[in-house]
Amino acid sequence: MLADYVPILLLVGVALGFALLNNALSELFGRKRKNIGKADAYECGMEPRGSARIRLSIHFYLIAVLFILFDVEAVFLFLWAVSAEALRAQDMAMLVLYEIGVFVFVLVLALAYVWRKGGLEWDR
Amino acid sequence: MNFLSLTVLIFLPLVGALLVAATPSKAVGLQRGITLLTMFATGVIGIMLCLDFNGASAAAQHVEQRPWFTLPGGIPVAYKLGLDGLSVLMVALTALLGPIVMLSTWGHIHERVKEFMVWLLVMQTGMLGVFLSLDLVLFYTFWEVSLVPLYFILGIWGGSNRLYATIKFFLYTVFGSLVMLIAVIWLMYRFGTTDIVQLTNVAANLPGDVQLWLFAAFALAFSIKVPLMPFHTWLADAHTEAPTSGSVILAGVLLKMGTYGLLRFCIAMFPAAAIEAAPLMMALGAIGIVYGAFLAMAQTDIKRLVACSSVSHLGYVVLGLFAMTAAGLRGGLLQMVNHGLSTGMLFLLIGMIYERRHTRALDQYGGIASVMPVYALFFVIAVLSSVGLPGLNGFVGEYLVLLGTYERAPILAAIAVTGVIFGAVYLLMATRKLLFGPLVLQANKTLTDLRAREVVLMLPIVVLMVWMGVAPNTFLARTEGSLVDLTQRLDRARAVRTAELIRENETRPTVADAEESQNR
Amino acid sequence: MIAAMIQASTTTADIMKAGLMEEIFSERTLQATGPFMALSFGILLLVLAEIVPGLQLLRKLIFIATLGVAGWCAWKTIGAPEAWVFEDTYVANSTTGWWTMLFLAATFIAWLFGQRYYKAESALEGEHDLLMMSACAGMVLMAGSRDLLVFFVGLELLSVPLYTLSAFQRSRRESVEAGLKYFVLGAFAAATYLFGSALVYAGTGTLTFKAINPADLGGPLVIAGAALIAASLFFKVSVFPFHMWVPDVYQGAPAPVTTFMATGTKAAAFAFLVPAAAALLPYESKHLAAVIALVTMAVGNFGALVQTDLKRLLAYSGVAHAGTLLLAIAALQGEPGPDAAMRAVLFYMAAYVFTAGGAFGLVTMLESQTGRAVTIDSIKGLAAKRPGIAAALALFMLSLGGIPATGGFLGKYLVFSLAVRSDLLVVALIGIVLSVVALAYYLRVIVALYMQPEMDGKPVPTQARALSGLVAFACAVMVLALGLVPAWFLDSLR
Amino acid sequence: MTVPSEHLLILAGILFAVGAAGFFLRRNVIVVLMCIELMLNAANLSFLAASRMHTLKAGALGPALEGPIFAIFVIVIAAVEAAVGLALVIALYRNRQSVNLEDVSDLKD
Repeated sequence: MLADYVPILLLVGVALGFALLNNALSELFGRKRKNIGKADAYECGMEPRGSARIRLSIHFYLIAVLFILFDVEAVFLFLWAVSAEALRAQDMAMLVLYEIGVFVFVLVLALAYVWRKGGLEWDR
Repeated sequence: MNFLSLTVLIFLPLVGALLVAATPSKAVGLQRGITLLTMFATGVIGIMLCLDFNGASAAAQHVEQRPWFTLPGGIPVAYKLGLDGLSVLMVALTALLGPIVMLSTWGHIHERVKEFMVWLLVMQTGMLGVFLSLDLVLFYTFWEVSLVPLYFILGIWGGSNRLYATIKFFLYTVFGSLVMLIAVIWLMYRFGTTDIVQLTNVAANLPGDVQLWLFAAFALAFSIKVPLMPFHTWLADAHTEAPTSGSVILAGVLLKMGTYGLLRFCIAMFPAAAIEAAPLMMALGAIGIVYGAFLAMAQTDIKRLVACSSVSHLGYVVLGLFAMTAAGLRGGLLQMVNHGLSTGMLFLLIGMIYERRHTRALDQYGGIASVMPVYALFFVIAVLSSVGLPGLNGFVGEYLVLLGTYERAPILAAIAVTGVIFGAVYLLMATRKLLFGPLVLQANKTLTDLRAREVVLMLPIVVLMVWMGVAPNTFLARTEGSLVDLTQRLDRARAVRTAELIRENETRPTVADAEESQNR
Repeated sequence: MIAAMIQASTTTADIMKAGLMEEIFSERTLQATGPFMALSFGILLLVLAEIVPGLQLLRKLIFIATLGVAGWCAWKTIGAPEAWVFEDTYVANSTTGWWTMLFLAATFIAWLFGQRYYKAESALEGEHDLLMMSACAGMVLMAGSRDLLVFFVGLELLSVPLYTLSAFQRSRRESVEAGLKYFVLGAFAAATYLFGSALVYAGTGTLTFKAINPADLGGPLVIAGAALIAASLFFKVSVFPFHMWVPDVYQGAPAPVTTFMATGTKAAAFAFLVPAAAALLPYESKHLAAVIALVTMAVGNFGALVQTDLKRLLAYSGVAHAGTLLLAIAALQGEPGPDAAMRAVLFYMAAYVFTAGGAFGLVTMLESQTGRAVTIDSIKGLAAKRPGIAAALALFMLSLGGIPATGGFLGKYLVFSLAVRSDLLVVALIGIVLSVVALAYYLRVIVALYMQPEMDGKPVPTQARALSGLVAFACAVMVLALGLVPAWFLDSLR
Repeated sequence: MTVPSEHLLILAGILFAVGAAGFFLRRNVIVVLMCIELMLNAANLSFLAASRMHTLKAGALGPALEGPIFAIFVIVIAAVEAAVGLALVIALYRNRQSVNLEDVSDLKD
């Protein structure tokens, strides 16, 4: 039973070993020249300026959260999608279409609400 | 509908309470007027109902029954009222004391009069309901509801230490009655009815140990209320802190609810268990008598003294009831009324003197008989009735109780007699300190004697005291039917019990049998 | 919309089922889901009211009308025969009808007391009403569900708005703290519930109570799952050891929300706890439940003894009441059976909703009038200035303490009679002793109201708010009605 | 090779335990929320595992779909809770400049 997992274990072992081995080898044989250019953070060639911890506008998070919400709601459409064929087989396609219609209508209403409340305006 | 009905009797005070509540809080006179009128009407109706009562029959009379609601499990709960030999005297007493208490409030209730009147009237409804309800749930409801008004009366118009006394009183009693509640529930679901009459008939057939448990549950609730010896501590506090009218209600009626419960439930419903427990209860009663007497002797506060004396007097009641002989039961019932009258009157008198001098310490008085002769007269009457002077009510009750006790347990009777003597001693000593001797204190020289109102409100009590002293049968006759019926039940239970004992003896192998088996 | 999802899910759940269309649009289904549908439409209308400028003015009207329609639908289910819909995942009968009525009442009470309560957030009252109504819809769904998934949807539909509502006063530190605490623990409870139901599903192969094969119940997966589900529900009804959040959240949350939580949430969770326990819990759990009930009562009562803040005191007393109700759950496994337990719990909660609702409501009013927390000290001598308020509060305290002639007494009576009948006599006795302890602190409140002089420098505004006073009066009437003439209610349950 | 469903259940249990442990041990609100998400996903995994188990069971008529459906609901709810939770965290940070649960202690006996 658990023996089935041995290949996975082997794979993990090989991967780890390979990575470690390469690092160790480069440590051993690689020649090391130290200078500032190597020491500081690498950012597409240009040297970084300013702190990495700048605060973003709250609207950024707001938009992000709204996106997640509406995005995830789409998952309910999958149920419909996967079973559309079978539903048509027993002529319930229309029924479920109505249901999805209701569902989408609710989402639209929610979107309208967000819009009305200015959740989508960027500069405010 | 019939105007002479128990429903009217019970709910008339409640209506009065609502009327009073509707009045503007400034109109003190109006409130007092309404209250007095209601109380008086209630009293009249109550007395008429009791006069109309036929004591020869054991059956409940003036019965009113309507379905109330049905509990899950299909158990009908009824609104059932009825008057019978066990309750008739109590109802009469309650109805009579109502207006008297009301009159007494003129002297000492001056602030928040409206609330007080409301609570007083609600109290009356609750107490009458307890004595008249023939349905277990209804009884329990009234039993608990009657706590609340007294809780407020003590807590608002009480003395300096009132909050402690109030909460102590409330928690003590509620604890008892909640334990009773469990027994009530058990009974209901065992027999599928809450009708007290039916339950009284069927519960007697329960096996002895079950009866004993139920008896214990009910007895706990009632002995806390009485209060019986180990539970008596709340009483003294409550009495000392309560306003006069509160004490009168407490001593006059509320404690009787306990003894009444002992009689109607513990004895009538579970006779076998009652016979089992009788020695214990009687012993507690006797101890209460003597212990209360000693407590009373130690008191310097006259009101506390009377409070302790009522512990002693209620000991007689319990003693008589649990003697469970014809004489004992009658004595017990009568003693309930006696205590209500005499102790109630004593509290009234103490209240009157307190209103004048604002102290209850005995050493603050002395010799006031010379300035307040009428007061002294009434006080002496009350004391004499309380110590059981022949010719007054106290004597009849105590005599019957002792007689009944003697048949069952001569020793306890002897102890109780010593209680009588002690009672005479401390009450008469108190009287002497209070009324007679030299009139030294300046404050006492200027005391004014009783006013007309105060005399009027005590006259009926005095009349009753004499009446019950010389012709107790007027009152005992009304209880006759029920008491005879009760004694028969008890005899039946005793017969069953002795039969069981005999059977046990037969089954137990004797020495001879053992030897035989060895020889074989 | 949730209903739409459920339909979607169930339709896909077993495609082989024919005639689904007829079933979904049948008279039965519409009647069964009526209250929930009405509330859902109400929610949509409220959203619409936020979008379309003019409709703002109609908001309160929409709210009341929706509650009214939902109540009417619920009323129609009360007399009607039991209706199981959506493959037995949702039921409508007299009991659920009454539960729905109760939730609507709780919502309405909290909403009325909430009027004119919010000052800084008055611009957001539309959202407030919206959230309250969705929470109410969630409760309705919870009460009717006989399926782990449907209940979960209802649970979240209730919880998520409540998280938001508890933190509604964004600028008040306490409010936000209460919201966060409630949210963190609530989310944890939800996760626990989910894992539990997953285990039950693994063990039985179904999420619907009716479809569970009793033979599967003994299995370790099912027992573990049932335990986890029970734990999460215990959190919702604030049973030991999941009660710590209650006092903090009740104290911190805006008073109207506290009113809502104290009455509605608990009721809804119990409405589902009874059938769930009947379906999942094994008989052996009886004594364990009884013990937990006792411990909860003890914790609640002794916790309340030392409180001075009235909200906290009521919160602890709510914990104690949850313990008492758990006695009914324990007795469920005994002789009386689930129906009797359901009736007792329903009656108890009915009395509790109006009692606690009224009490919290009055606290709400005093708080919003005086602008500071309501403590035992601050209500001293209230009887002299506001006799009506004081009388109502005293009545509610007596009812919470279970004094006869109030609904609280009859509820306690029913629960304890269940315990006695399913031979938990000792438990009942201990419970009795604990409820005496409870009386001690209820009396403290009455003492403060009637028997102690007003504290200096803490004036209580003398004029009551007409609306709040009216609602409090209505609650008091209901409490007395349930105590004195319960026939109409008890008979309709049979 | 096929992994037996029991193993998936065990894995889910471990994940749930890890999440719960983190919930009780960590003090940073964000981390706590992440732990809750972990627990939710553990529930999802066990739902799917269970549904697989019942589908592969002998004599099962059709696929057992309750599991996946429940999982989808859980995903949505997880998103909702994340949204509310983050909003609360922001509100918290606004009025006490900290997202550490130990600092959230105005309310206590």
